[in-house]
Amino acid sequence: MRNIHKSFPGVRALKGVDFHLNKGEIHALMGENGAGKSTLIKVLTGVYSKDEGQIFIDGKDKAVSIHSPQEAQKLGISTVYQEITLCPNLSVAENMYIGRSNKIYQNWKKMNEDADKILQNLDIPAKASQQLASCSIAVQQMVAIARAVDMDCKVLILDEPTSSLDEQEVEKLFGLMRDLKARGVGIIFVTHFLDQVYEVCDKITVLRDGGLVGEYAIKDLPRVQLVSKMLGKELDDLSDIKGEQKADQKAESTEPLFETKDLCSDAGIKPFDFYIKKGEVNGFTGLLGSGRSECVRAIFGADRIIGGTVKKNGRQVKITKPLDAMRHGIGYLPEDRKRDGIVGDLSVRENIILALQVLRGFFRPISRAEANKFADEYIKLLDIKTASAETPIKSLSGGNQQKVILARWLLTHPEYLILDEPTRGIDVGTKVDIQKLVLKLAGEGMSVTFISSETDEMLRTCSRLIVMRDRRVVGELSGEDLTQTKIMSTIAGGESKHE
Amino acid sequence: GSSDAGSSAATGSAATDTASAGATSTDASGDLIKVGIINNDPNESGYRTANDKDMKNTFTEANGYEASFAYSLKNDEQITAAQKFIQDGVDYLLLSAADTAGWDSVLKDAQDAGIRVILFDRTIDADESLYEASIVSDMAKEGQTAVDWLKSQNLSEYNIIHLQGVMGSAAQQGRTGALDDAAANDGFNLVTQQTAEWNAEKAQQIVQSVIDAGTPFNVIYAENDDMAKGAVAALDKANISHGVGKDVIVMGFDCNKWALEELKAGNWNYDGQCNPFQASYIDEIIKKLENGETISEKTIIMDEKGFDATTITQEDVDNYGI
Amino acid sequence: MGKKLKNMTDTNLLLTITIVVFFAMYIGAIVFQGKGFLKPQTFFNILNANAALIILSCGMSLVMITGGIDISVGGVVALVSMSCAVYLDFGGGNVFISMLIAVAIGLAFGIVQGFLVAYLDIQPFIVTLAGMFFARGMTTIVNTKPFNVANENFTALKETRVFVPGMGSVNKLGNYVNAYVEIGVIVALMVVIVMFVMLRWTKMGRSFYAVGGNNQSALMLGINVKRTKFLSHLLCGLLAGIGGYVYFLHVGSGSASHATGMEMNAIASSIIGGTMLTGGVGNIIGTFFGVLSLSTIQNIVSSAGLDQAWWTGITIAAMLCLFLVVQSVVIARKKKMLQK
Amino acid sequence: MSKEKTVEKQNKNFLSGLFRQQIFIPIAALIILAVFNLIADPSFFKITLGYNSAGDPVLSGYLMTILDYGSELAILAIGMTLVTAASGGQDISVGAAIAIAGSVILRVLCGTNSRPDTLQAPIIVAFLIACVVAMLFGAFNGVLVAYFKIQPMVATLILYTAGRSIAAWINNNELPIVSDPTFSYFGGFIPGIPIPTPFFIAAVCVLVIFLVLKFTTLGLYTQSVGINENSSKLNGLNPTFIKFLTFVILGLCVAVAALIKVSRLSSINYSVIAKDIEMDAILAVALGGNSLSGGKFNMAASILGAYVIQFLTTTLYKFDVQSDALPAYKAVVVILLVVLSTPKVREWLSAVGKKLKQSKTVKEVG
Ligand SMILES: Nc1ncnc2c1ncn2[C@@H]1O[C@H](COP(=O)(O)OP(=O)(O)OP(=O)(O)O)[C@@H](O)[C@H]1O
Ligand SMILES: Nc1ncnc2c1ncn2[C@@H]1O[C@H](COP(=O)(O)OP(=O)(O)OP(=O)(O)O)[C@@H](O)[C@H]1O
Ligand SMILES: [Mg+2]
Ligand SMILES: [Mg+2]
Repeated sequence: MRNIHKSFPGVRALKGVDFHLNKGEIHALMGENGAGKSTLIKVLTGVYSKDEGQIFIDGKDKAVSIHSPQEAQKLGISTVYQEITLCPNLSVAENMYIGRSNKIYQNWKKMNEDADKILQNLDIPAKASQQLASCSIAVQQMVAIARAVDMDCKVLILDEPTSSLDEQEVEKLFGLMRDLKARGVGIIFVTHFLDQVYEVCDKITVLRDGGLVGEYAIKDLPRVQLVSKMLGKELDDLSDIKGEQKADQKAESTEPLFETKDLCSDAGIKPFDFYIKKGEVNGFTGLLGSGRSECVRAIFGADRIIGGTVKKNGRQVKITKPLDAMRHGIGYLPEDRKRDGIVGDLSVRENIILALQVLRGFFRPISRAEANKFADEYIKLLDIKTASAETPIKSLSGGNQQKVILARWLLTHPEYLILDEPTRGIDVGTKVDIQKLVLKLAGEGMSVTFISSETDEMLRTCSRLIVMRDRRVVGELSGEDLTQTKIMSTIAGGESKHE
Repeated sequence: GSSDAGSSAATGSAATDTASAGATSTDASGDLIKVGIINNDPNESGYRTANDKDMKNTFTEANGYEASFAYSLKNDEQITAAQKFIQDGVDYLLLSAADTAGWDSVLKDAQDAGIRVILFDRTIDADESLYEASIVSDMAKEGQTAVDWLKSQNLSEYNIIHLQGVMGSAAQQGRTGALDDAAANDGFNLVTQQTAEWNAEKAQQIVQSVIDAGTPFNVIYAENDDMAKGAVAALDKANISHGVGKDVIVMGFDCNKWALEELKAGNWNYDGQCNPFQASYIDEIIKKLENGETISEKTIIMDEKGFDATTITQEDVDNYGI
Repeated sequence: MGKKLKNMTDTNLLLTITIVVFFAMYIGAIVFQGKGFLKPQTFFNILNANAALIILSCGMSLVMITGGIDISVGGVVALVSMSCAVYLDFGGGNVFISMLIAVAIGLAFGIVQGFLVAYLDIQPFIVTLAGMFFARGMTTIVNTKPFNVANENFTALKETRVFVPGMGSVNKLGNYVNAYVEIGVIVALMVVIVMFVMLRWTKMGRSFYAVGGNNQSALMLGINVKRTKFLSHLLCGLLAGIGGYVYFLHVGSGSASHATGMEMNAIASSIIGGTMLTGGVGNIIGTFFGVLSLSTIQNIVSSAGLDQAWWTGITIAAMLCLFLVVQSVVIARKKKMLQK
Repeated sequence: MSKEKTVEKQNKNFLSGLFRQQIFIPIAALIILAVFNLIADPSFFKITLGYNSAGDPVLSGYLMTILDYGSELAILAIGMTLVTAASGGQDISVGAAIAIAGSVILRVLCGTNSRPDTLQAPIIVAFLIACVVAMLFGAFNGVLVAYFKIQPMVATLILYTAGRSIAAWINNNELPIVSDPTFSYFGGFIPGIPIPTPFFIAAVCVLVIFLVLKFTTLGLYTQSVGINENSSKLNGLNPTFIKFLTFVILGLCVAVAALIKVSRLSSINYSVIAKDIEMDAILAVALGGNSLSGGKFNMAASILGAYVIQFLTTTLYKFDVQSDALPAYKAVVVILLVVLSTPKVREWLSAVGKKLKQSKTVKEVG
């Protein structure tokens, strides 16, 4: 397989990108948010049709034409797309097998058995006959991977498969990838985790702004260079951040801004106590599914509250629905961007002003001029890559959608901002930007709760961590205790410390 | 409500008990005669409302009947209702069919089950042996009377807007037939011939369209009062005078009270009667059948007139208006 | 019980509700109205009268599962009846060919509508609304007047009754009458079985669900979304043609006013049977019971002896309302449980 | 980067910009129909000033007829657009609801006597009561859809089934007739004003909705709820209430349309008044290029869509198409219009437009 060269229409095109993938190699495709990685993949798999360029497979002289994912599959290309693309109304097994062959007859019993076997091999906690919608995102992601891996393919494409997986699952995935590589399968791997790139990949192709920056062997491209290739500039030193964090500790002494007691929602978490001070950055940590999201959703009133109290500045307040929380100055960036965050068909501008508009009320619409001003301001501030403020948000790249949602909440100037996985699917540059932003906001007096699956990130930003296990708060760490190992041991239950 | 259900359950069991005793003994004990009445929806038109009221007033418990009603404007729903009545074991099935076609097999079922069928208001397209009697209006005659009246006006030319009822209904076929003949033989010119489906709004739009087109016309022949009313609304809007001695002759059918009043006021010219009061005839026939008499006439044609605006009296309005 | 509820898929849950409510209703009718509902023939008459509706609803469910809708089916039934009637009495008069005509009309509608929906990406509602207008208009163009078909072969077929062994009742005259169904019912049951098997067990069937669940995902899973949508409309059209002939066989006449509003009944039956208009959820057995439920409601109301005409409409609507609310409450409960 | 953008903008000429707009669809449809009529018979566009039977000036002609009879549909299209946007479904009970509201108006005006010589209540009172009743029925639909999460088309099937019966029940199945001439103004002409009143009523409704859309956030909220309920909720909106609200607004539209309808004939026929109008109202929304599965909408396009439908109906009447075969022709035209407006065909058209413009400029230069 060699020499792919194509360009893509729409707002911004892929400007003549070449890409080579050899048999039995794992090839990382890197770039900032909106660089065109997903687009390149979708062109390759026939989701989008290309304007120009050719695709060759198996070194043949004749270019193949791929018009649909079906044809791509037939040619031996199997894909896990960035946003989970499975059918929630079908069973797990059906999702794994549908669309893979044209046979009319299907032995369903055998299919379920096969699927169960695969699920078992990969340690995926799901039953073949279970409806997919009832699985968590992580499980769905694993099912998508299982499907792609199980196909007898020549090329495997993984577009940010690890963004919602925990470390063990990622390890399992890497094991799989190495197996496939040994069998001669070529793998394209897209991720924003640099560690992972250096752990499994052989080669790196870097894209920037729809253009090709270059293809490098992994050993020729040290981390710092890779980052600068992606961003087109040098990355600010991470040590800066640490310094800022120290400065941040001064907030500790003041009274809590928000305080909850025995708060409990119908989403199935155990009652929990929590507080946050003005200008403080804290975070929830724990394994996948440990209930971090449920906790913050409860604080925000996003699930039905079934018990407990919330105090603001020492006075009890009633938060039963998101609007109450917003009125009390809370903002919440949800973890599932596609389902809970974006309003797909609305423009970037409308998405940005939405929360502020709701706060202002039904009879006080934000004028067009004002809205444009806000939109332009935040597009610039967060460096959102979009053709214009009028572009529907759904046609932005994943990372840029995330920034729009962030802009939406920043625009309301909240006193307390909850960020649930704000860095999921975000490129390194922006990740650092967001972390810096969080600390800057905290410095200006905003309280922030920051949730991330990457412990590093939390250690860098948070001055206090709440540890969760099985939907229960099991401990709290701050100051000296903020280390990887301490967190791990708390999660494991070695030491639980209550106030 | 509940007492009704109770009594029907009682008669239900009585019917099954006596069933083995044979046909004639049913209800011989002086029980109520069970009739299943299938009618069109009474809010279809003033005619239908009057017809339904008449049926309700006649088939009461006081008169010795236990009546169940089913209403539908859809033929297939009516057929289903008929089948349900057959299963419920009514003694008589009274039927005003939405459509002339499609009734053969149901009526055969009824016959097999010993249920007698009497048609009212509308004829159907089925073998005569399948029903005991039919009490209907002669729609063709109604049409003929109206057309004869129109001829008698001796206009120098006849440019007619013809508003038809729902295509295929007995009333439409009869009332259209006469006018079609006249158009073929007497040089009547049909400016437009459209179905407004008994619907005043549609009639208004059709007439409006003719007015907009600027085609001259001097007669509106509407197959019921509602459509005539719609037509007149369009005329009024466009400053076209109508009624006795005016530019346009307006004709309607059914003799709704309000229509006859229009007639009396000279705003319309003619209204053909369509007699909705068939219940007493049916009652009479059932009584005869119960006494074992035979019916001499299978088809009873209702007595019907046509009214001219110049000769109508207040008495006519009161007596014939429905 | 709670656990069972939790593990059920939406499809199966809705199906269960429909079946339970149907039997509750029928037993209720027997208890409170007695009379005819005790006789097996009453039930078979419901089947006889609704064989066509069952077939149409199967097609409707299929399209709805794929996330579309087809409101042309009632019109197609009318057109099929009229065309076949005209052909039988004024044309060749060959019963077999009349069947072919019915199928051809249905297929033609299915293909054209499917093409417009799937390949030109026009909203199914508009396409099939136009289809309905077209079919209704064409029916009156073919022939305005309703008439009974006199063709003997056809009448013989129409009169054919399939007796149900062991079922029957004594009628007013004291004769034992064996319960029967019409040929249409056999056809309808066959359609139900074939469609059920197709949707439940074949790959094609599952791809209808996939497309309805999320057509973007289905596309990326390698399903030919366009072809699937096209097929769903094609099959729905075909079934409308077959259903049209079954209807024709039941009434034996052609008329422009045949099957008015039948598309609404088909949609309602599908939904009562647990098919979602939003796509991806549904079951043919449910649809079957949906038809039975709807017509049982109508039957109960029509034999209840209501004293004013308006109560008919109002009562049917009230029962429909009750049904839908029960359905919605159960689903909501299930969702709640799932969250825990 | 920004340079590229401006270049792109310059490249877009006005025509192709219009082609990409949603409102292009109904406008194109209107133009096509107008051109067709112009070629077939230019007298279609003739408008004459005459005097009606009461001696007041009236304008008449096909165009007036379109403005007149398209009004109820345009008013309904307003509500239907909002319902569609927020709930992703359609209300099929509007015809039946018009029967109810109309029946209420007549009931209030006529009291128990179905043919009074004088009005038993002022018209405005009757209208307001009808508004309340219609909004209550809208609320009923809204509750089923928003709170019970029943799919709109089925939820409204309930009222669709019961509505005309309820209307008959309200007036005890009598046929009230209003003889007061002022009542007929709403569906006819106000003395001295030669333009049909329904058009004014529709214009007022359109004005009101545009003011509402401009000075409230109704548009943003309904679209947001229609596109993504979850995220709307997390942004502090109450999707349930907003869906409910759109049904109530549609109820109000229904009451206004009912006033026009009953005023046209000063009477009512429960089983046929506003028959099948729900289909036309939905078609209007769709012809406006709005997605029937909810989300973004363009109000002006929907309203234009309503007039397109009336334009088409009037055209067909003009050519004396058999009225029961009329749906067949309507179907063909609708499909042609919709096919013409699909992206593929539109792209092709815009390419042709560009070429035409180029050749024109070349000519001008030469
Ligand atoms: N369907 C579409 N219509 C219009 N523009 C699109 C579409 N899909 C992608 N784009 C644009 O193409 C550019 C590349 O997007 P793409 O999704 O390929 O980025 P990416 O590299 O995968 O970013 P991320 O890391 O955030 O996923 C983005 O600017 C996006 O706005
Ligand atoms: N084994 C499981 N089976 C089904 N659903 C699960 C399972 N585990 C978790 N979930 C779902 O995942 C959610 C709990 O995860 P939650 O999002 O609270 O965890 P978290 O700690 O925020 O983790 P993350 O955000 O990283 O996924 C619940 O909504 C629950 O329904
Ligand atoms: Mg991407
Ligand atoms: Mg989470």
